[in-house]
Order: sequence, then C-alpha cells, then structure tokens
Amino acid sequence: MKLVTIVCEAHARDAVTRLLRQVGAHGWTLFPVEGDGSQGRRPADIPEFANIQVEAVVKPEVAERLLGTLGSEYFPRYAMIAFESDVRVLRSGKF
Amino acid sequence: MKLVTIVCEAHARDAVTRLLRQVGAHGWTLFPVEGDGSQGRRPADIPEFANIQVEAVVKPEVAERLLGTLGSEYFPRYAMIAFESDVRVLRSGKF
Amino acid sequence: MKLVTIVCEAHARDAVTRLLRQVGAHGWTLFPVEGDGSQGRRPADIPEFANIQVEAVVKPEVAERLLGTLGSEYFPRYAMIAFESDVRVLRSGKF
Amino acid sequence: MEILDAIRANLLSPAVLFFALGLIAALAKSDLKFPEPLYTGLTIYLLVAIGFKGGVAINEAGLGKVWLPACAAMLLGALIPLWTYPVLRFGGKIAAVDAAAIAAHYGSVSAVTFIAATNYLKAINQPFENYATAFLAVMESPAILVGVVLGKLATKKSGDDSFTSLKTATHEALFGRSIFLLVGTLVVGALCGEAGMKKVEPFFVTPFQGVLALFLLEMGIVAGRRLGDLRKVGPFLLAFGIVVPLVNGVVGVWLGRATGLGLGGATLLGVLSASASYIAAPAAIRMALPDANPTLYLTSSLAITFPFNITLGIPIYLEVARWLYS
Amino acid sequence: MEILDAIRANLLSPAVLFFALGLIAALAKSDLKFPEPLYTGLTIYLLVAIGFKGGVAINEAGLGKVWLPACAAMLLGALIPLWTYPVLRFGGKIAAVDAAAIAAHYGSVSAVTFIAATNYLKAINQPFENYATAFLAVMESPAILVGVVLGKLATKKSGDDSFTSLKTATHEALFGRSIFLLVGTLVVGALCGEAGMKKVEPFFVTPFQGVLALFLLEMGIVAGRRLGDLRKVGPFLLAFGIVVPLVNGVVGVWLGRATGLGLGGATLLGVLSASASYIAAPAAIRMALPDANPTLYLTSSLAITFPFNITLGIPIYLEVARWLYS
Amino acid sequence: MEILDAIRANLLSPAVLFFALGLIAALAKSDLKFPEPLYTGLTIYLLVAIGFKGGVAINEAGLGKVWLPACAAMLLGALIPLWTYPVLRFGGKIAAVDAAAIAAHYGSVSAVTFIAATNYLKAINQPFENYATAFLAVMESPAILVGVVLGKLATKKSGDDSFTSLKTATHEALFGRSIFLLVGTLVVGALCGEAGMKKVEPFFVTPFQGVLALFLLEMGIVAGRRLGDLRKVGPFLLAFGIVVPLVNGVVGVWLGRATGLGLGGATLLGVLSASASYIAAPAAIRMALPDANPTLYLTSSLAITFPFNITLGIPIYLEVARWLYS
Ligand SMILES: Nc1ncnc2c1ncn2[C@@H]1O[C@H](COP(=O)(O)O)[C@@H](O)[C@H]1O
Ligand SMILES: Nc1ncnc2c1ncn2[C@@H]1O[C@H](COP(=O)(O)O)[C@@H](O)[C@H]1O
Ligand SMILES: Nc1ncnc2c1ncn2[C@@H]1O[C@H](COP(=O)(O)O)[C@@H](O)[C@H]1O
Ligand code: NA
Ligand code: NA
Ligand code: NA
Repeated sequence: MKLVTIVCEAHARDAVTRLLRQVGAHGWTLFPVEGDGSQGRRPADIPEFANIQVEAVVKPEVAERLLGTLGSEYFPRYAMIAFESDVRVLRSGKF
Repeated sequence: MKLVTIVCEAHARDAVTRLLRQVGAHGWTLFPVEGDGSQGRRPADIPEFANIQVEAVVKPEVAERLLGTLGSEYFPRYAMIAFESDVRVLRSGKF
Repeated sequence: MKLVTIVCEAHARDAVTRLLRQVGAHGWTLFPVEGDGSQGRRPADIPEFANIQVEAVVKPEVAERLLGTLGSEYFPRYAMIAFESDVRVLRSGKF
Repeated sequence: MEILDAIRANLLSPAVLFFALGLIAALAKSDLKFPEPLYTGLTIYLLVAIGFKGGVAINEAGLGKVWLPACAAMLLGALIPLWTYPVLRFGGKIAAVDAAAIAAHYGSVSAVTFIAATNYLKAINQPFENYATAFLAVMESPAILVGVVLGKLATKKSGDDSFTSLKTATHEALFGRSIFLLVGTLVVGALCGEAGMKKVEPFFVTPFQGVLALFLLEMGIVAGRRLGDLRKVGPFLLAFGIVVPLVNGVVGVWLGRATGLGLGGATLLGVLSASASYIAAPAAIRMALPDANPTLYLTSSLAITFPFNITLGIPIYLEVARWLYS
Repeated sequence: MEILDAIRANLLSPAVLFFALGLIAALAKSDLKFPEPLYTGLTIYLLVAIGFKGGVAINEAGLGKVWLPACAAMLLGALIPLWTYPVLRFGGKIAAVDAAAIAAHYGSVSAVTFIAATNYLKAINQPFENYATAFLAVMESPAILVGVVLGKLATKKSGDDSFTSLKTATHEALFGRSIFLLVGTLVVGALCGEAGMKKVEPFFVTPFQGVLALFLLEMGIVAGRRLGDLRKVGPFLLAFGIVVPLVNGVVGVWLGRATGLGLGGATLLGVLSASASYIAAPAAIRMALPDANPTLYLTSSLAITFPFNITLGIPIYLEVARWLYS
Repeated sequence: MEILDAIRANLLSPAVLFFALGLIAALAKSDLKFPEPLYTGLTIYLLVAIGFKGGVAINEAGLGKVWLPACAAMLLGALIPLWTYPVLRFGGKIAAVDAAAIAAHYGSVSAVTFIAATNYLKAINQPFENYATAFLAVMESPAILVGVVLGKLATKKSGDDSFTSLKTATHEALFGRSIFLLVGTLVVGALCGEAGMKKVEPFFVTPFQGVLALFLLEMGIVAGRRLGDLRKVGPFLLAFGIVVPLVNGVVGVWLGRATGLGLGGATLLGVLSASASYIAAPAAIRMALPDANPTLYLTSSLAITFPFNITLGIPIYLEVARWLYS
C-alpha cells in the first residue's frame, strides 16, 4: 500500500478531500499544521490562513491517479506539497 | 527500525498506549486528528469522540508483536487503522 | 527524496528550524504533539513544556547533514528523536 | 394548560434555541463547529462553576441536610441499571453486553441536563437547593460500575484482560475528568463558603447562563450529527429513550420528596434520575466493555434522551413535582 | 476640526490601540500569537453576541422597519462588484479573475469593522439602530456570488469543474460559518426578545467591548504579517484600498438615509458598504476562483482597507452622515 | 498570631484552594488537564488585564512617581543572580552552567505569583500602587541576560554558536510573549487612562479573580507533575528554593520602602524579588544555555518556590512590610 501525504493551505481542504473520494480512497486523516516554504511562513493561528496535513493510505494505482491530478490540477493553484511512501497495512482489504 | 502508525478513536487511547508498553516500545508520540473512514466522519471537536494518531518507532520484532495484537484484539473492537514503514533512526540504541 | 521527522521539546523549536535552513531544507511542517519516552511523559497542555513534531522533505545529502548535526549537537542537549524515510515527491525540483 | 405554557417558555429560552440552532447547523451540513479546546474549556467552566456553587451551598446548609438525599441519589443511580437491563435484554432483545452498556448510561447522569434544569428553575423563579449539585456528583459513577459488572458477567473474558478493564473502568469512573472537577470544586466551595464566592462570583455566576447557551449551541451540533443513526437503533430504543426517562424522572422526584427535599430539589433529583450520560459513561464503557456497540448507547442517550429532557422533560418533571407537593 | 477630534478619540480607544499593538508585535517579529482555537472562539463569541443583540432589536422594532433598508443593503452589496470590477480591470490593468475576486471582497463586508463601528458609536453616545446587524448578515453573500460569476465568465473552465466550484461557492457563501452564526443568532434573538436578553446579557453584552479589544490585538498581528506584501500589490491597489471605501462609504450613508435609517444606522450602513471582507470572501473565492491570486485580494482588504476603516474610516463616515443629516 | 491568621485566610482563598486541587489532580493521576490553547488564552488574558490596569495607574500617578522604584526593581533583578550564583556554585557544589541557569530564574519574576499577591492584598483590603505592574514588566529580562552571560563565561562555546544563542536569548528576553504583552498593554493603558478603562473594565477587571482561580487549577496540575522530581534535585536546592525567596523578599520590601513605595507597593516588590520565573526564564535559558539541566531550575522554581510563595510567602512578605512600616 501507499501512504500519500499532502500538506496544503486550509482553503484547499474541501477540494482535496473531494478528490480523495473521486480517485477511490476509502478514508483520510487530517490535522492542522504550521509550516514554512517557498510561499513563506504559515503560522497556525487563523484557521482560514493555516495549513493542513492530509494522509491517505491507498492502493498503488489510486496513489498514481491521486498524485497525477494533484500535480496537474492542484499544484498550479494551491500552496501545497505531496509525497508518497510505502507502508505495510493491517486489513489491506479495507483500503 | 519500523515506524508503526495507528489512527484510532480517542477512547482507545489508554488501551493502545498500554499495549505499546507491553510489547516493548520505549516511547510514543500522539496527537489528535480528524478523519473519515468506513465508520463515517470523525470531526475533532469533542475530545471523547475524536480520533488520535499514535506513532511509535520500534524494533521489527516489536512491530510484529504490536501489529499482531492490534489485528486480533483491537480491530474487532475499535475504529482504527494501523500501518508500518521502514525508517532509519539516530541512536537506534534507544528504541 | 528523504522525509526527516524530528520529535523534540518545544524549546528546541527555533534551534531546529534554524538548523533546517542552514543545512539547506527549503521548507518544513510543524505541529504540537504529546509524547512519552526515556525522559518521561510530555503532556501537551503548556506550550513551553510540550513536544513538537517537525517534518522536512529534503535531498538525501541534506538529510545526511541534518541528521549528522542533530546527532552531534542537538541530541546531547534536547529531548528529541529523529528518523529518516524514503519518499517519492511531486515537483522534486522544489526540495 | 400550565404545563404547555411551561414547555413553551422553556422552548423559547436562549439555551434551548441555541441548542436547536446547533441541530440545524448539523443538519444543514454547515461547517460550523467549535474547536476542541473551546468545547473542553466550556465544559471545565460549567463543571467548576456548578461544583463551586454547590459547595458553597453545602457550606451554608450543612452536611446534615445533604447526606440523606445524597445517599438516596447514589442508591438510585446504582439501581436504575438493574431494572433497565432486563427491559433492554428481554423486552428489546438487545445483546447482553449492549444492554448492560445502555443500562449504565441511563443510571448515570448528564451534567448539562442538570445545569439546564437549574437554569430553567432560576428563570421561572422556582427556588431550589443549590447543594443538589452534590447529587449530580455522586450519581455519575455507581451506575457505570454496576453496568460494567453486568456486562462482564454477560461476556466472560480472559480473567486478566477483563480485570484490567474493570480496573480502568473503576479508575475512570472515580477519577475521570468530570467527576474529579465536580467533587473537587464541591469541596473547595464548601471550604471557601460565601467569603470565597464573593471573589469569584462575577466570573463563575454572573455570565453563567450566557456561557451555557453558547455551549448548548455546540451540543446541538454534536447531537445533530447523531440524528442520522436514529434509523440504525430501531423503534424499541427510540421508545426506550423517552419512556425510561419519564419513569426514572417520576421516581427521582418522589425519592427527593421522601428524603426531605423541597419542590425545586426534588425536581432536580428527578432530572438527574431521568438524564442519561453521554460523556463520562461512554468513555468508561468504551474501555471496560469495548465489545458493546457505541452507536446504540450514544444515539439513545445523546440523540434521543438528551434533546427530549432539555426541551420537554424538564418542565414535565417540574409539573410532576408540583403535583406531588400539592 | 470636529473630525480631527473624532479621529483622535477613536485612535486613543483601547480597541484601536490593541490593534496597533498587534501590528507592532508582527513587525517586531515577537513570537506573540493567539492559538487558533482562541481566535475561533473569539470570532464565535463576537458573531453570536452581535447577532443575538440584533435579533432582539428586530423583535422590538418589528420587521416592518427593517426590511426596506435590509433589501437596499443587499442590493448595494450585489452592485458594488459591478462597478469596482471595471475599475480594477481597466483602470488597474488587473487580470480578469483577480479583478473579479477583489471586487467580490469589496462588495462583501467585514464583521469586525462593523462591530468596531458600533463600539465607536456607543463610546461617543451616538444612538444607532441595533438591528443594523441584519444588514451585516445580508450583505456578506451577494457580492461573493456576483464576483464568482464575473470570475467564471472571465475564466471559462471545464463546465463540470466550474459547476462544482460555483456550487461550493454558493454553499460556502450561504452556509459558511459566519453567515450561519449571524443569521441563526439573529433569528434566535428575535424569538427570545428582551426576556431572553436579560438572561444572557452579562455574558454577551457587558464584557463585549473588552473582548473586542483583545480580538483586535490578534487582528493586528494577522494584518501586520501582510504589511510585507504591500510592495507586491503596487500603488494602484494601495489607492484602490482607500479611495473605494470612501466612495462606497458615502454611498452607503446616503442609501441609509434614503431608506429611512437614523444618523447612527446610516453611518453603520456606510461602514458596511466601505468595509471589505477578509475571512468569508477569501474562503469562498479560494474555492470558486482558485486561479485568482490571494496576495492581491487579501493584502488590499486586510492590510489596507481594514486598518484604514477602523482608524480613520469610521469617524469619517460618521462625519459624512452628520453632514448629510444636518 | 496575626501572621498565622493571614496565612490561614490565604490558604482558604479560592485561588489557593484551586491550586491545591490541581496538585491533587496531578498526584491522583486524574486525566484532568487544560488544553494548551485554553492555558495560553488564560495567560494572555491575565497578562493583558494586569498590564492594562497598571498602565492606567501610571497614567494617573504620573511617571514621576514610577521611575525611581522601577529602576530600583530592575537593578535588583540584575543583582540577584550575582549573589545567588556563588551560593549555588560553591555552597551547593552545582555545576557552573546549572548555577547560572538557576540564578537567572530567581532574579527574574513570576507574573502569576505577582497577580496572586495583588489579589491577596485586594482581598484583605490592603491598598497598593496599581502601577507596581511596571516593576513586574522591567524585572523579567535583566536577570535572564545576566544569568546567560554568567553561563557563557562558565561554558566557553564556539564563539559563533554562543553568539547566536546569546542573541536569541536577548531577543527572547526582550520580545518574548509575556514581556511584550506586559510592556505593550502598560503603554496602551497609559495612553487610554480611565476613559479607556471604563470601556473594558467588565471584561478585564470584574471577572479577573475568578479567571485567576481557574488558571491556578491548571498551574497546580503543572506544578504537581514536577513534585516527582523533588527527589532528583536534592536537599540543597530544596532549602535554596525556600530560603532564597525569603531573603530576596525582605530585600525587595526594604528596597520598596527606600524608594518611597507605600506598604502595599513594597510588599509587591518583595513578592517580585522573592518569586522565580518558570515560563519566560526557562524558554530563554533553554535556548541560550541548552547544556544546563532543566530538571534543576524548573523543579526548584515551579515545584518549590512557586507553591511556597503563593501559600506562605505572600502573607509573610506582607507581615515583613507591616513590621518595617510600623
Ligand atoms: N521541504 C518541505 N518539507 C516539509 N514541508 C514542506 C516543505 N516545503 C513546503 N512544506 C509545507 O508545504 C506548505 C506549502 O509549501 P509552499 O507552497 O512551498 O509554501 C508549507 O507551508 C509547509 O507546511
Ligand atoms: N485510507 C485511510 N487513510 C488514512 N486514514 C484512514 C483511512 N481509513 C481510515 N482512516 C482513519 O482511521 C479512522 C478510523 O477508520 P474507520 O474505522 O475506517 O472509520 C478514520 O476516522 C480515519 O481517521
Ligand atoms: N520510540 C518512540 N516512538 C515515537 N516517539 C518517541 C519514541 N521515543 C520518544 N519519542 C518522542 O520523543 C520525545 C522525546 O523522547 P525522549 O527524549 O526519549 O523522552 C518523546 O516525548 C516522544 O514524543
Ligand atoms: Na440517570
Ligand atoms: Na463592502
Ligand atoms: Na525574583
């Protein structure tokens, strides 16, 4: 299985979770984070201007689709990074 | 070393940290998260009904024991997912 | 690319983010966490006494430098752990 | 039609209307929600304020007046699961462990329902014994322990495991956040008395009603999210969540009168007896009886009984008391 | 020199000085910042308090007095983007989608600016219609929707995608947190009336000014962080962020008078018309027009117009009203 | 036996009893704890309220009265580390860097202890100079800088590194959250004066004592967690944590009298001198002297000196003042 991690501006939240469903993720985990990057510091004091980190455990092919769409549709528009890593899950059936 | 990540309902917190000690983890890191999965949305506004993410860096054999018990004892009872990945640690002695 | 994860006492925050810039990381993500380890429980109720988790996606050579300095300069002084894992990123140019 | 007026008055109070607004927010899928620390902060404030006030009241009334009804309340809490369990098990054909879990919730109490009741009485100028908070404090745990034991007997687990979880449940039931805050601030209030109250009144008493209204807004959201599960729990639990409170409410009022409480105090004991826990009990039960299905006990206590009590229940229990005391 | 005295009085009020302190904290790179839940809690408190108060006022004044100016306010909000868009597009040579986004922000409103204005009027004992909150509630969404449509026309996207995002924008604009809280508590307040107000006044009214001051401290920090971006937006937006509010402010005051509001109410309508949204609009626009550059609309509304309004704007709009009404 | 009565009165105040309740919660391993944002929100409120009040007081008294005792307070803060360092180093055989770190903590101040003292004086109707907050503001940093320099001299690090960390320490000591809030709100208060105070009084003054009581509940939990470390620090630091405050307290009271403060103000200067920092100092020291062992300075300041001062210390320093002034 693949763990896809997305760190992005909070305003992208709905767009990202919608995309996750579309590409076939069965769930996600999300939490607010603070960050620094090419677009400057993002302190986590105002929810609307903060960052969120979204994690989704998905099948490799889903990860492909997900990262693909993120790269083409989302990166040009939102402050975001995304990366993928290999994980061994329990009950792989559910993902 | 293995990094074991567990996302589960907050009520499982004590049970999970107890288990971590039992199987021989020397520490853990924990934070509240919001999530969506087969058992529906879990917004993070009421601590008792929220999710937590628990991370533990452990030896491979400890990870085995941990995931084993989680699968047999915990999954049937709690809303939870767990996965394992390879990490390279500093001071591997302490884990 | 490498994902370097650091969990440390909040007081090390500035020192760690400064180091990240020095060794050449282009960004970082940070959030408060609760933890348990060799130096005892660290509940997350007082920011000054809490833990933070810092994540940075960096080039392998940067990860080397980072972990090296952490091991020699920071571990003796701060309550902290650090580990590295392999990740596949989008837009690897930006890291 | 006094009762109808009383109900209308209650329905038009800010507290209840804010609760309704929360329900609507949840149903309209608005992104409105309180951050967890705000929710926790409000609960701490409400528990500390009510506990401290109760302690000051005990300091004035003297333990002599409090102990008898307090013991009665405790006993009542422990007994309720014993009669609700069979009803659920055989009347509702509900699995043993689930029946035990639900029974524990209805024997335990809801602090927010109690607080809403005190507000309601204050609003209609019905005097009541402020030390009734002591009953709230002693009624939370017993039922949980009884319910856990019932559940353990039903589901014979590996001794050790069940032992640990019974132990955790006991610790949770006795040292859990809410219990600790209530009992602790009761004692603090009893030690301070009026002198101490003067200092903190502008923070713990004056704005109290407004804070409660704001808190009920969030409670409405939380309860509203569970409304979807009503289908899952079936008609029996639906009826159970309304009939049992009414029965327990009457018993509580009667017991209050029998142990020498005034009309207001008896009403509050009725409210406590009728209320079902949805925070302390779920936390303890989830640990001690992880095999019980949370949807059943959470939905019935949070989405059925809690809304019923703060809208219709409270005025009804008061009417019952009025009738008993006339 | 009345106007100068009015401005000095405003600049020396705790609210404005706390805002200035926040600006300094941001510029001095102090590590001072409010935790997110505290910020959110304060916004919830301010919106609920102002909404409930407004509702009670409607309950007293009666809808008959409110509907006409309310509709006018709504219309005004919808029209502002239609004249600011061309100004930005052709006057400022700003890209279509960015012009649409900025126009939406200036048609929409800033609740905090409105609240600061009511505080200012109270401080100088200038009576005003408390139900003006209703105008705040109805002016937030229309401009956002108009702006989004303008942006969509400019950037023809794949039907489906643009459809979803237009839908999300509408939902966001109508059920977003702030709108929902304002409209909801307005209704609750209207249902409760004075009787309900009595209960919650010590929490929602008495400490209100102090809470606002504390909140403006954080707003100062947030606005201060954006000051660095002033260079990026260029002189045109700088002028735009000050001139447009002045124009809209005068139009708003005039419209208030034309629809029968008193001096205070007209001033508040002027403030609303002059204010630019920096929370609700960015959230909706970011979803519906993700191609618009946030630096442009956030910097102009948050770092230019907002500080201008709460320091100089508010007293000026009042003077305009005084002059119109004399 | 006046002193004993004074102490009993203090021990039975809500503030101290809530602190005790927090200690018990920590020892009983209750899961009670405040969410971080609630803790941070309460500190911000307390610092802003006390700072603003102090500023208004300065506005009334005039700088003329304040500057002399303020400079004296600052000097005192800078000198305390110079005499405590050798005591720790040679009396206690404590490593140089640790001795420097601890000395810095005792030269700096604890805002909460100061606030508790003002509350105590208010409770017993002992008038005091409200501008004493200015002393709190100026005493926090100097000792930290002196302590850091002492530590640097002891541990000769690579120039550059030590330079950065000395720089960070200075920045932290001068622009850290608490300092910034105190100084900033002092200035704001001084600019607003009574007129501004009227507006925010219901929020920043009226509920203040209650908020402090709630905050001390959390402080009790935090301090209670450190009680376990008492074994680790050894008898010398235990004695140090009680004797040094007594000595510094007397010196502070005497200095207050020498610089023309009244009985109340002198008591507060004594309290400041006796108190040890456990938030600002640890933050700065951890960055500037990372080799110092936090267990030593945190345990002594947080688990020994802080509880001692708010229970016994404050009434004692008042008695000392009474005796000096009679
Ligand atoms: N190299 C990195 N490692 C970890 N997080 C990053 C990195 N770069 C960016 N981020 C996160 O992604 C957010 C947006 O990145 P950016 O668009 O570069 O500003 C930042 O605020 C960080 O939270
Ligand atoms: N595929 C997934 N990726 C990431 N997190 C997940 C996934 N599935 C479930 N979760 C998390 O695990 C929690 C419980 O999962 P579930 O039992 O499926 O509801 C959810 O609330 C999420 O926080
Ligand atoms: N084995 C582990 N797995 C995950 N996190 C750990 C582990 N050990 C320590 N930590 C985290 O690192 C912090 C400091 O570790 P320590 O210095 O061992 O107390 C702890 O508070 C935990 O948050
Ligand atoms: Na009950
Ligand atoms: Na506007
Ligand atoms: Na001191």
